Amino acid sequence: MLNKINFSRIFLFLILGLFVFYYITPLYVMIVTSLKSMNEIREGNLFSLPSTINFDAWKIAWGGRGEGTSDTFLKPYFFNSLKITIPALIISTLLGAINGYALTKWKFKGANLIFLLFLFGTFIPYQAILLPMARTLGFLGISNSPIGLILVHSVYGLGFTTLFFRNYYVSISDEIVKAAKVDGAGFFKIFFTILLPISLPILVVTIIFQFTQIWNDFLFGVTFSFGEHAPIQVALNNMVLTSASVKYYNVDMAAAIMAALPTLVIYILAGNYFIKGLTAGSVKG
Amino acid sequence: MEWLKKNLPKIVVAPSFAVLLWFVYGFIAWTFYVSLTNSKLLPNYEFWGIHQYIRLWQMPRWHVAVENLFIFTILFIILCIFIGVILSIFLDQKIRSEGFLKTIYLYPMALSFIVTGTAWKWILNPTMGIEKFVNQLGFENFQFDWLVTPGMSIYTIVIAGVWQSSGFIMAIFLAGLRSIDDEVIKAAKVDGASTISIYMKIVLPMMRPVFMSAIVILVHLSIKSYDLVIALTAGGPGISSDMPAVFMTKMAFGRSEIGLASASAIMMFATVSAIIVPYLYSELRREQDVK
Amino acid sequence: MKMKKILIAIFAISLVPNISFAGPKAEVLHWWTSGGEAKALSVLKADFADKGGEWTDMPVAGGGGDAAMQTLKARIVAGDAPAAAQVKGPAIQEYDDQGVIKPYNIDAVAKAEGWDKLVSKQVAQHMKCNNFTQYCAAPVNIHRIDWFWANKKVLDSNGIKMPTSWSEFNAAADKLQAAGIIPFAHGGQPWQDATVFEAVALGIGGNDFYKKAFIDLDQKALSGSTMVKVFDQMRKLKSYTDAGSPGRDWNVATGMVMDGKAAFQIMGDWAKGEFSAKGLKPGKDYYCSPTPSNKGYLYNVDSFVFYNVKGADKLEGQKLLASLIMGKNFQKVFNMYKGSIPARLDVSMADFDDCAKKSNADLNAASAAGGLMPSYAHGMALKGAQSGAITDVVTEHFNSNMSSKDAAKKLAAAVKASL
Amino acid sequence: MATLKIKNLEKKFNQTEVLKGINLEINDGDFLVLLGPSGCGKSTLLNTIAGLENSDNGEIIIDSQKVNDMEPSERDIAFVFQSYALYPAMNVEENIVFGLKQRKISKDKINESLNRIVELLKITELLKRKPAQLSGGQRQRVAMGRALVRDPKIFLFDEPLSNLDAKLRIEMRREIKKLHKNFKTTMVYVTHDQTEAMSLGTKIAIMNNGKIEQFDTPNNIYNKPNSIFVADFVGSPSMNFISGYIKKDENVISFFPDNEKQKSINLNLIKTKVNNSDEILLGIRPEHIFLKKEHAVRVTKDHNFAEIEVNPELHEYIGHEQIVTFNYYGQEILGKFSSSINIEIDKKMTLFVDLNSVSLFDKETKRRI
Repeated sequence: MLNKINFSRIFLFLILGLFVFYYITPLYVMIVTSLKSMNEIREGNLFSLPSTINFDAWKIAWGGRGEGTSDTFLKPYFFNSLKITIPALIISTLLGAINGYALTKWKFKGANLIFLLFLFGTFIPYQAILLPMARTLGFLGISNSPIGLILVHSVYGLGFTTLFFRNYYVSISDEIVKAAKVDGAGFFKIFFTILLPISLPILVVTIIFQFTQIWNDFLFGVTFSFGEHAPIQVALNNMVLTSASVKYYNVDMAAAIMAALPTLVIYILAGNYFIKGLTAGSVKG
Repeated sequence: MEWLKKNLPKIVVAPSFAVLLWFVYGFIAWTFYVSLTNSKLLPNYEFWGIHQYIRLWQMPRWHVAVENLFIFTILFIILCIFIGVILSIFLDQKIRSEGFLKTIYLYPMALSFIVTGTAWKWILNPTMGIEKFVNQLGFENFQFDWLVTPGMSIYTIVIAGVWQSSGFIMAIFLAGLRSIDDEVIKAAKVDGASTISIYMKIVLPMMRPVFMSAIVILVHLSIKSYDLVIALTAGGPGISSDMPAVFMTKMAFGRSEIGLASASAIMMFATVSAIIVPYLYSELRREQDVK
Repeated sequence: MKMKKILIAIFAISLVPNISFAGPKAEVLHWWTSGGEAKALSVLKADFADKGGEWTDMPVAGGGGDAAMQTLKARIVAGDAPAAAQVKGPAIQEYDDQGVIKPYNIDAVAKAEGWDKLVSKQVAQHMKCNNFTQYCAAPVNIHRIDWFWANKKVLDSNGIKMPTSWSEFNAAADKLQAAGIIPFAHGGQPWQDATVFEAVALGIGGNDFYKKAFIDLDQKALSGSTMVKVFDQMRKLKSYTDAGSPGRDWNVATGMVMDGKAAFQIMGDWAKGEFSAKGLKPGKDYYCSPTPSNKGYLYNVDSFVFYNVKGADKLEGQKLLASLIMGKNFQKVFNMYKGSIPARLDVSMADFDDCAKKSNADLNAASAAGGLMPSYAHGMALKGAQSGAITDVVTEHFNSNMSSKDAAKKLAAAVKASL
Repeated sequence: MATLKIKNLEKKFNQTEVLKGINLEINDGDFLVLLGPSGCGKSTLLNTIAGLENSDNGEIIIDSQKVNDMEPSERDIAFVFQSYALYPAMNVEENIVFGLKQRKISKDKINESLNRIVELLKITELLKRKPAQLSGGQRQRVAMGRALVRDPKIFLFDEPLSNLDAKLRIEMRREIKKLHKNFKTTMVYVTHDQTEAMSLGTKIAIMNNGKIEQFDTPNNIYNKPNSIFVADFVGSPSMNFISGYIKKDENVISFFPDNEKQKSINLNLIKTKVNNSDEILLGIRPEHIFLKKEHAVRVTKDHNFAEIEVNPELHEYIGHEQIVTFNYYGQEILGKFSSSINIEIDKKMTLFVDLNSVSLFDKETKRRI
């Protein structure tokens, strides 16, 4: 009996360990490659540790080689992404919160249909709206500007944020709102003094989700922004694709880690919280 | 004033709703209309019937893209769910280092597909990556060049995609497992069921809604998969790893075939709708039943 | 109060770009990002700056211009065209058809400077819009596409001469392969596959065949037995490439030839820029010779097209840019870096290298013999939809086990569907 | 303190009618209990009175003022919810004074009211706590405090005790009763618990399926139920219904239970408007069934009782009482007796039924005859 338990325990840890290997390998390879020199990369193998830790690739990925226009590096695009991500995140989260509140706590005729349309909107393939969006941005005169991308991300984030807040507010007793109505509080008063103070969990989930979505976006970035206005994922892709007679894998990897760093840090800091919130909906649903 | 007070909730939702109607449904309608025109570089609003759809389905490249989408979607779903289920069940066995393991299984989700593609492109690189590593280990004849082999490159996209998304599926299943009423499992234990049969016959069947959610999320991810293909293979070698999402942008912005591109986008939209609409419908029904 | 001040400030800032007219302005979209190209372009940038212009660079790397074209079209669809973009061939007229070039801002410059006399008629045709009556683009150069580039050391040590027929090439390649050298350096990207394909088609099929297949889009030529032979040769070439070829950039392939890892590459004469950037000399370190054909010459004229833009500063920028591009100095310096020959006829070839001189001589000979052909692979012969359809099949064949017969059949069908 | 009048109130949710013409009228100081099974519309009626839901038709009049179009906060009511609905982010004190603050009442007055309530409910030590730190009973108290502090015209309670355990429920019930006794405020109280209804209400409205079945004093509701529904809903164990028919010849009115042709119950002394061969249900409350004839003779007025022969089948011991199930010609009858009496199971016996307290119902209309 004891043996049997031990055996299955060992098997369990073997499988779990194997997957640790699968998930961690790419990150490990990225990190060690980014710290090696090109010579070491050519001569050594994928997994070998760098002989000396060398941050040159990081410096080049961040600030370039100083070769002028043919030089691509991430620094300006990193800030572009921040400029786009933060406002879009705030706008879509606030609107989503108030939508979720209005749709659950002030049920009016058609509220369910409206929610359904929001929900369905989150599933559409973006290819179906790419061309008219390009036309619209051009028409508004905000194509190829951070404002354009802020608009795009706010609009297409709205479905998700509304969904999150709606699901959260559905679980909060309607009676609280009724009590506040009897007490004489109005629509906004109830939202700001009663519901918002208890929305921290879902706020965190929404903010992390939106940040990750917007930061990691490539399709909108590559379609609606060009050259110096591009967000970081587009810049990373350009950098990796840029023709040079030598491929600098160490610089590519350093750049990739840089582009992933903000979301990675957020994930490590608040990941568990985030997963809890995110999975709650799909498990219940 | 009274009117305003009464309609305030509607007024507050109205801007978002208007934005939604315009930017989602209006745009889809626009795209649908353009798919019925002979638009080239710029939209042209002269009605042309379903010619673009006929052209689309006559294009070998579109067939490649659709076939790849099927291969990718099916493998992606099966692998993600398989890994998700296995890992979640194993993690559910009161593992002491659960928190640590979860963090590792889940971090790829925080990475963009571009980063994922960049990393895997390097690892799967046939001259410098895994192949070289294994060769150096002494297996000189080892070959692993899927990335550059037509017909195989689509599977590298599966590998990278599964790597990025399976952790999240694991998390969904784990949350599902934890939400199952303990008493059912206790009852089964009292009845003398083994751990394996408890999971196979009782727990997993109870997680049907979780499976449904996971499948919908994964289908949705796979149809949208554009970034990963671009970063990993760019649809190559040749067009062998093309996918509808890549096809659409190539046609729209590479070939000046806006009409054709719109037709392909509408095909994607129709595919997603065919899966999502029944799902949402059943979800909504259930929600009302619960009430 | 404070809020109000801030608002005013924001408003003022948003107005700034409209008030300030600094001088000629141009936003230029191009894909010349690699060493030789970037150096060549910087000549133009410097000239532009000297004349008080403000140059906004929009380099879009990747895919031999595919990515740049994609970006450009996305901008045009958004109604936000740049002042000038690196566009060539029938695409220029295609843009004109969509009404994004009118009113032909640079035609006045061209007329004043007498461009009709400065470039050949064939080149001039490519630059004109409005039914080939008004200049809307400025030519930069003439590239020859059908070049063989080879490592001299590798060839010499294996006793191989530059091939003058395809069978000679095949024999040489077999020998090299046996010696453990990659015979054919190739970057497996669709446009590179197409580049090789058209060189082979011109060589094996001949001038008339090329014209019928890639200019007239004749169904018989596209599906006929000659085309099958062309595909056969493509299959052979594929067998001469290495495993890492798919997805590789062209200059990486060129690097393989330079390093002696590989022997041959088929690539336009911009490849020379890579050789010279490393300080290598034609005839001494490497060979350049046309791919075997009967006095054929596949050309590609790089040009900048000038879109309809608003604002005096931008219009000035376009005019200045057009004038500079056609300037004698720029045409010479740029092309010496780039590897091509000037589009302008009155530039002395004396300072150019042997490859360029040969290109220039061949150009005249081919022109006389009726072998001067626009490159389909580089968008000089066909509109995007048709050239794209051809490339789809070519690249699919090259990267699979498809038989040559099937490929020819598919080619004809794809072209038909794209019309 | 106010009167409340409801005239012909109707409400629909989508297609389903939830309130089908409700009419009610209570006086100042009345304690109205809305009693009924879940889904009968009692909570909807309460919400409509509060203005939390709109009616489609009819009038709600508080103190001779029609309030249909007024906001909840303008109706001068207070509402105590089933889940207490305390604001989670606020502490007890903030919860209690929130409504007063909304009404822009001066700080001094707010403090005065707060102190009064805090003393009354003895919750001084809870003031700085958040709702999550309170026990169920404490939350209930705070919820009451939040309602009381406003000193409204009408108090509305929506099953305020249903989330408490049995002991606490009885305690709080008495406190509410005391509050009503002291303040004499008009109250409307929704519950599905008949004991609560009986003990608290001065008036009870029994609701079923969107309609009021009976609106009366607790006494009448219990003793003179209008319908089978009311009779069945009130009382524990509920009233026995014996199915049978009337035989009326000459001056004798007899009730024959189903399956029995010989032995009948004489209903002569009850003045009823029954006709020959009417199909009826004879309703008897379990406590109106006696084991001994002397007992029946002593208790029933005019010796108006009937003897029935039954077979005891089951007895349930519930402490001070026992409930015995008898078989009466194939129909079940429950009787409630002191637990000190010994009844032998499966031994035929005679029971004595107080006919003054029986109710007759028309089988067809289910109404009282």
